Amino acid sequence: MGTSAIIFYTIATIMIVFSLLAVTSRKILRAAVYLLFALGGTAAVYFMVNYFFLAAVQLIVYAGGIVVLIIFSILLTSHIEEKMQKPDSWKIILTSILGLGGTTLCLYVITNHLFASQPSTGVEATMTTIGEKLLGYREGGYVLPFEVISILLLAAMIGAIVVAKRNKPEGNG
Amino acid sequence: MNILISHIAVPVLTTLALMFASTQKQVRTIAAGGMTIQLIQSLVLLYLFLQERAGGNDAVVLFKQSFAWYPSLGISFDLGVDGIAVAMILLTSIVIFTGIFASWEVDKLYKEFFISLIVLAAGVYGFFVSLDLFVLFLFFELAVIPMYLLIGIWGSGPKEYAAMKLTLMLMGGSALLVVGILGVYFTSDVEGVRTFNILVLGQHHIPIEMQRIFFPMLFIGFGVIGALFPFHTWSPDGHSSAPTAVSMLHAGVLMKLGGYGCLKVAMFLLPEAAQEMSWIFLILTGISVIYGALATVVQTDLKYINAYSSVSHCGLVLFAILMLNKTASTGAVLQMISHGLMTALFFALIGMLYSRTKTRIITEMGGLMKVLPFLSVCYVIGGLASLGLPGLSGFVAEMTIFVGAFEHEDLFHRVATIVAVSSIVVTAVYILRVVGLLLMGPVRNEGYYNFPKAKWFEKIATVSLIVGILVIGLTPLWLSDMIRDSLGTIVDKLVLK
Amino acid sequence: MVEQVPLNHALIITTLMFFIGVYGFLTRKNLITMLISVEIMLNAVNLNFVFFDHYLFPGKLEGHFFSLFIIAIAAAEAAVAIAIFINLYRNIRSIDVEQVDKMKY
Amino acid sequence: MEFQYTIWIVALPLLAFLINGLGSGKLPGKISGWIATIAIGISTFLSYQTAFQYFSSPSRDKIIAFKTTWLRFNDTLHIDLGVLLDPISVMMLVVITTISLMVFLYSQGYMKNEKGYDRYFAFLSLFSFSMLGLVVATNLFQMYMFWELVGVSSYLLIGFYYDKSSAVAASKKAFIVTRFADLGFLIGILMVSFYTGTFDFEILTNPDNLSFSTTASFLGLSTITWALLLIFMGGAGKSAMFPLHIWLPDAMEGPTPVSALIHAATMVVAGVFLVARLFPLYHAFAPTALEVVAFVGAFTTLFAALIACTQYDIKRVLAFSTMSQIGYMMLALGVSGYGGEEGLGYTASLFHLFTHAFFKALLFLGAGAIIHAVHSNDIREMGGLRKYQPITHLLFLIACLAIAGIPPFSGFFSKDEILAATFATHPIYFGIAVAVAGLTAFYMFRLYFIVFWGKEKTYDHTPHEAPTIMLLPMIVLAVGSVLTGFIPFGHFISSDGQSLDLHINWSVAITSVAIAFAGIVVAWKFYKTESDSSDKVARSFGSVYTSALNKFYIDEIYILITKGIVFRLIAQPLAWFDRNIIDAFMNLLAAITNWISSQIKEFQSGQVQKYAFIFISGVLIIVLSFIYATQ
Amino acid sequence: MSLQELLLLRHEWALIASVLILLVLELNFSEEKKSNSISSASILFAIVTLLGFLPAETGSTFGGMYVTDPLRILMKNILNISVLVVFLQSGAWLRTKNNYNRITEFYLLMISSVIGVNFMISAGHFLMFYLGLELLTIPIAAAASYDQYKSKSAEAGIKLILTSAFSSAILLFGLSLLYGSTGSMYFSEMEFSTNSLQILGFVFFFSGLGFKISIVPFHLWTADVYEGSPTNVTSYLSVVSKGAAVFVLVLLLVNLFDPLRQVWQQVIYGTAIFTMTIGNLFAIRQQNLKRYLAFSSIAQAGFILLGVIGGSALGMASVIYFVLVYVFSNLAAFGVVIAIEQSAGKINMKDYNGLYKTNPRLSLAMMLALFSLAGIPPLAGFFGKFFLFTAVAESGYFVLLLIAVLNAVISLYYYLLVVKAMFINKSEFPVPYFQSDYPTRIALSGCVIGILIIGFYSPVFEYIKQLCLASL
Repeated sequence: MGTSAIIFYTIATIMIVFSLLAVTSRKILRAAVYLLFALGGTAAVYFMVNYFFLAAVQLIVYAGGIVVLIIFSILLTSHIEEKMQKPDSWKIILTSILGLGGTTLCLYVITNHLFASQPSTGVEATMTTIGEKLLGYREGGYVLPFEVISILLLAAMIGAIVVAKRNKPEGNG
Repeated sequence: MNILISHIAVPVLTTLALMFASTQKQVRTIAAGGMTIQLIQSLVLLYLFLQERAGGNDAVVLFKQSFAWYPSLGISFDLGVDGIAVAMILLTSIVIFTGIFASWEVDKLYKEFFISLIVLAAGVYGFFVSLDLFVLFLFFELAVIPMYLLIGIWGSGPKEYAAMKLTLMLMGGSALLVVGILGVYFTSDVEGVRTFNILVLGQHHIPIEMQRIFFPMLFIGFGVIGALFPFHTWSPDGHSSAPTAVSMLHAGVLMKLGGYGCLKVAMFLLPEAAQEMSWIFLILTGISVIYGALATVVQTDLKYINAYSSVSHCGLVLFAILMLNKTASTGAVLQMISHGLMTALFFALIGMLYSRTKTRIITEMGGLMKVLPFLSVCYVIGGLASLGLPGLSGFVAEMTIFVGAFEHEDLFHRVATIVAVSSIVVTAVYILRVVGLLLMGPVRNEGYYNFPKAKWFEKIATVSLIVGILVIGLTPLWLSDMIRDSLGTIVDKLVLK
Repeated sequence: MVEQVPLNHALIITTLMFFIGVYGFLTRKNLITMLISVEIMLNAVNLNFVFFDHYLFPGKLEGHFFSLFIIAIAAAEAAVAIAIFINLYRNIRSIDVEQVDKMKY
Repeated sequence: MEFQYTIWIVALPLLAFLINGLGSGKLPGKISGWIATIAIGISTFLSYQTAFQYFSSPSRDKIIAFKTTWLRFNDTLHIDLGVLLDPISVMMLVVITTISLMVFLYSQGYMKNEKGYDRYFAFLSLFSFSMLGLVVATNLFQMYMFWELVGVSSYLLIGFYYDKSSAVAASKKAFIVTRFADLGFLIGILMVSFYTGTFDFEILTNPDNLSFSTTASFLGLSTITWALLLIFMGGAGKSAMFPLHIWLPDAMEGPTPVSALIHAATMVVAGVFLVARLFPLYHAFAPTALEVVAFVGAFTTLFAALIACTQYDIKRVLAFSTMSQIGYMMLALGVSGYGGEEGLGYTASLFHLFTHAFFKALLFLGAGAIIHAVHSNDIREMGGLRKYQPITHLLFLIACLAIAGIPPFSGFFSKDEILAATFATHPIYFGIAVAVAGLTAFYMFRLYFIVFWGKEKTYDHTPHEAPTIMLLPMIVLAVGSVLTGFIPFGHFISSDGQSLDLHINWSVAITSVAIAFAGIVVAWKFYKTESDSSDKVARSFGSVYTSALNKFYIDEIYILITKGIVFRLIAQPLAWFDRNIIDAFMNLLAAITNWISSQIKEFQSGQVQKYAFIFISGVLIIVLSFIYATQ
Repeated sequence: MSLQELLLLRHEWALIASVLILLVLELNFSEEKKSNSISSASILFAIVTLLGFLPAETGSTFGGMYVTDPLRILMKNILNISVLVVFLQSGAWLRTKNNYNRITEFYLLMISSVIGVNFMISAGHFLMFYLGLELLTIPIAAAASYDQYKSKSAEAGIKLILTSAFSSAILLFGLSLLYGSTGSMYFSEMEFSTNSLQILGFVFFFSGLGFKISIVPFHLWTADVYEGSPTNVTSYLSVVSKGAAVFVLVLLLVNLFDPLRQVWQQVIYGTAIFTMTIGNLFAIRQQNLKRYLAFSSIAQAGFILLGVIGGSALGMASVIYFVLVYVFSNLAAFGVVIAIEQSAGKINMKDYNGLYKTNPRLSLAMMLALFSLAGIPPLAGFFGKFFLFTAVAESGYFVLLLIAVLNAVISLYYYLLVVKAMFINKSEFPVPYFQSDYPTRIALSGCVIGILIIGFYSPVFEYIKQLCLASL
């Protein structure tokens, strides 16, 4: 087992553990922090496969954006000290069964599948390539999605503002 | 314009005109006028039809007209009538004509009432003139659905329940029809072209395994509206809650769609299965006949009496159709017409009596003959027709059925016929029971003497129906021959094996 | 990495992560923690895309870009979701998912 | 076609019916009576003309005077309407028109003050029309049609006093009982037509033309026997044969002239006519059926005679007497053979039918005159009427003598032939017939003595003689009752169309006359003056008497069967079943749907997590099912 | 990249342009004239809709990421019309005090969502599809919680955003697997064979789309979100969002997933039965009309699946045709519900008692709409349903057909309940007479006319069928 493998498995373990913690921790702020670690782990994996740009985006958008957003909203809506109630145990049991079953099923299918590898075309995920692809309009170019996502972000922005902003309180419920 | 198209157009135009009418008088005039025109053109149609036939035109259907509608699906607006359809159209015209007069005094939402009624009639006409299964089915449902409003809004008693039950059961039947129709459409082996045209489909063979699946669907689908046991229970509730004209039209015409459909769609398109399975349905219809009659004997509500007796009489229609021969089928059509007229007469009279006595329970009435002689005599005539008195239409129809059914080579069929024949006694029992309790005997109530006599529109309604009953009862030959000639294509397929 | 870690192992990790997210989504009572769970699920998907891209179809970068866009969308989604949470919080003073059941049956 | 005018015999009463029926209540005065009477008068004249013309030619062939196809079932089976003339139909034409004319005339007096005068004559004309149509029927189905019409007119006339509950009940009963019998008739027709392929009398009554390919049998009897038995059932219903007789006594609720016409002289003999009409068929194919006819006839004649001895309602006595006499006719038909002397029973039966029509109509009209005078039907309220109604008395006596079979009145001749016919074939039937002859004499004279002699009762109004318009028909009928016996009947009517000389069988005649006299004497002893001797005798018979008085409880049995079994045990449960099982089943489907709907509402719990749970479970289940399926 | 190629995206450009124009206009409207954007948005969108009907080039561009053909243009046009109707019906609601300051935003959100719809339909690449799907959903989630002071509205938003995030995560997981097994996300390059992984991926993907269409068991959000959202948004969700998802489903199944036909036919077979039945069973017991229409739309989705299952040209055509009919019927029904909600604030079935007495026209429109949904002739719904049934029968699934027709009967029951309330039941306090604003009336009459004539005017169906044949 090579170094990268060891690193990978370590990161993987970290991801899984922190993910688990994120969905089980009864302190809500901690959950957010655990999420941050899990996301960070992911970014590390991206680094390992040389997708630096993606890793950067992961860190900036996810860790820097979403998690901050989440923490911000937690602060707005919850008492940080308060421990969350434990979910009903039947819920945990049922969900665990479902989750385990689902995992088993998916893994059964995935691991039994023979993935066909395609020969590499040798394109490196350098910033230039990424930039060209992102703005390319031929096959393999992503300018159109890029365009669309800008609209999406605009719409999301408007939506978030409209929903969250209160004009004169009416008090008529 | 083709006379068949105008048969659909006149009701449609009448409804349109009604939408712009405002006063009750206008509404009545338009409705009555429209339906009078309709009646006249139905008579013209009959005349033209007989002329054509006399002139040697022996095409299966006459006055054919075809407009492509959904060519890619093989749906076209195909019109054409044979003798059976002509007879049924005439029946419809008479019943709707009299129905208008029988509901002359409707004063609640009268405009909507007449519109719904005429829409219903339009559906019926469309059903009878179409040769395309899709169009036929369209008109079938079109005829069924106004019933809901007609019963629900203008009905009496537990009307919402009755209307809902009737609509759902009939639609349940038509649900089976969809399956059956599509089954026929896809399994008929027409060279590469799919079509809904009945005549074309009739020329092609459908594999017997498929027939076995779709025949019961089509037969029961149509049978529900023809009050096939055990799917008849909508009929007592529906009829008893419906307003007069609706009961008339429904029992008089709409229930006939069932028999007509069974004959011209189910039996015609799926003859082998019809032969194989006829015994099952024969038992059911046999039960209908006897069971309906027996159940009538103990009813006390006039409308229930008529509803159950309709179950019995309409059972006889399906019974006759299942005998798979020309004579019995002729009888079936005759019975449809005869029962249509009779039952319309009954419901009209029940409505008229009810408007005076405010009750329909026969044990609460009595001696009406003395105070309402005209209506009572009409009732007696209706009753006599119903129990099959010679000279009235019921006799012609029933005897044709019995003779035809007894022609059957198979002993089972003949035994079944004997069982069905015995209904004539039970019929006599309940008819006489009603006549005895309701019309005869001492006058129950002094107040009865203040009843208004029969009004002119009531007379028009009843007399037209009685004239129909008498004409068929006295001179049945032309009608019977007309129907008989048209049955050739259908019955020949059934007999060949 | 390709030579040292088999694809299946990588996929086992993402699948596990995905179902951990599912588990979280189904059990957490707080709306925000549910959102966190969704992010974990999306993260697993991203990893999946990247792994497939890297292991099987290197160079076309389709998985890479897909992940990129998913991240962006996740951000947008989170923003709107949080806006709605706050709106809800203002209305019912709670973001407990079990109290979001005024409409049922 | 020289007989074409015969269609008018049938058509004229129909016209009268239409005029009176449509104009009911609008016709001025009593004109409707005259319209009807004139119509039937012309018919009568034409009937006599026909009879004269027909019988004056030596041939007794069947003549189709008129025929038109009315309804076609298939190429071979069709209902024709037409006029068939042969000896029996011509004879019936004469009988029916004559009696009708008399009754029409009589009714003008009898019904003068009744409401519904127009209606009465309309119905009466309808009846005459139907009856005439029945006898001239060219085929079984035409006969059945008119048979039904006859039944309906009878129903209408019995229920003439429709505001009287008893009349309504009686009319209903009459119709339903005969309808039940007609069911047999109809099935019989269906069976016959199935085997023979025709309804036509011309073919059916010529058995040589028929060949059956069937050997089918049922319960040991061939199907054709069953068919003919069923047809006889129809006849038995109309002719009030046991056990289908129960309607006849009740039918006396109708106006008395109606009873005279329908329930004594014409309609009730339709059954006899039917059997006579199909006699060749019966004889050739179903001797067993004929035996049944004979048995039923014999039983009914005795049975009815016994009951007649005990009744107190004048019209009921006559009604049971009618039953008894028709039983005679049936008996004679039943024992008859075919052709020559063998066919004596056939001739005798129709001969008795002929003579009976006159004297029974006379009896009824006489009874009508009496009822008209005393306003009661109960003979216990009558007595000594000979003083008040001398002419009626005389006429009634003639009729009584005629029915009792005292020579030289007509009844003697016809009854003698019947007795002779039974004597030659079945000694037991002969014994019964003789006994009935005695009983007949007894009960008729019982009636006669009680009414006209006996002790005078106090009457509300003094009884008076009937008006001329009523007496005149009675006189005509009395003349008929006296004279018709001398007609050489066998020359006109016989089973095979060959002329048959009727001789009086003196040994039989003497026996019967002696028995009849004995009956008269007993009646005279008992009833000439009021005494309790009759009661004593009655008591000595004990339960037999009580049973006879109660008409052997047949009515009660019927009520048990109809009300108790058919109504309560079949119809009511069926109606209940329909509402509570079948209908409830349809409602149950709806209820189940609703129930399921409310049961599964928990799925829509409002909990997002449960939704998601179901979502992901759904996905996994679908996948799992595929994985499972592909393994 | 030529101009011509860019013009292929005409629908999208027009929409994006209208977003920008609205933004600019918004800035120029004074505080008092905010409501002007209602009319300007409606007019703008009407223009966009009309533009869509101009003859257009077809083809694909952006390296196959964007595909357009006459069928897709037709779908977009159908949806554009529905959106226009929704816009016309929204005026009254937007003019209420609470929304006065956020009118333009509403239109912006809606139009963004429509842009998503358009890209989703025209997607030639799963990324485009996914982006379209999200663009469709996210603004609508915001719009669902537009009624800020109603906790139900917030609840609806929560339920929508959470479940849709969850479902899109699942969908993405499925897509990632499909990507792994085919090596591409371009539709034109993906090759399928029925192996377990692809089945797994497909089912995950299908669930995401099924979520949008409200296929059982992915439907549970529907009723709650429909009930809580502002009725105009509900109407949009039930018509546009669902319609778009159906269109995409048809396009993808028939073309892209054709090799997996065996699989998806079975999936749809099962889910169709459940969808129809469960939708009906729940609809029976609803009192709140929005909820009622939600379950009705679930049942309708089940019927739609009947057409999809055939996977033939006839099936496709029947689905598209049915959606067209459904659009008109449902929008008419919602139009009435909106009108009454705005004027009387009533939304329960019993509030409709005696409506015919006071508001005959509205009642008639409602009746026609419901009858059309129930498939009663001569309304368009009858034709739509019959053609769907024809498509099922064509594939030989007669048992499924039987279940479907029986469900149609059950559905008739609850549609009649509302008819009964309006026409038969009596009420002491019926909704008083009122007249809605012109746009609403125009929209409603348009829908009713559509319901009345589409069925009779057969070229509509024939045209669709022809396009479907060409697209196979």
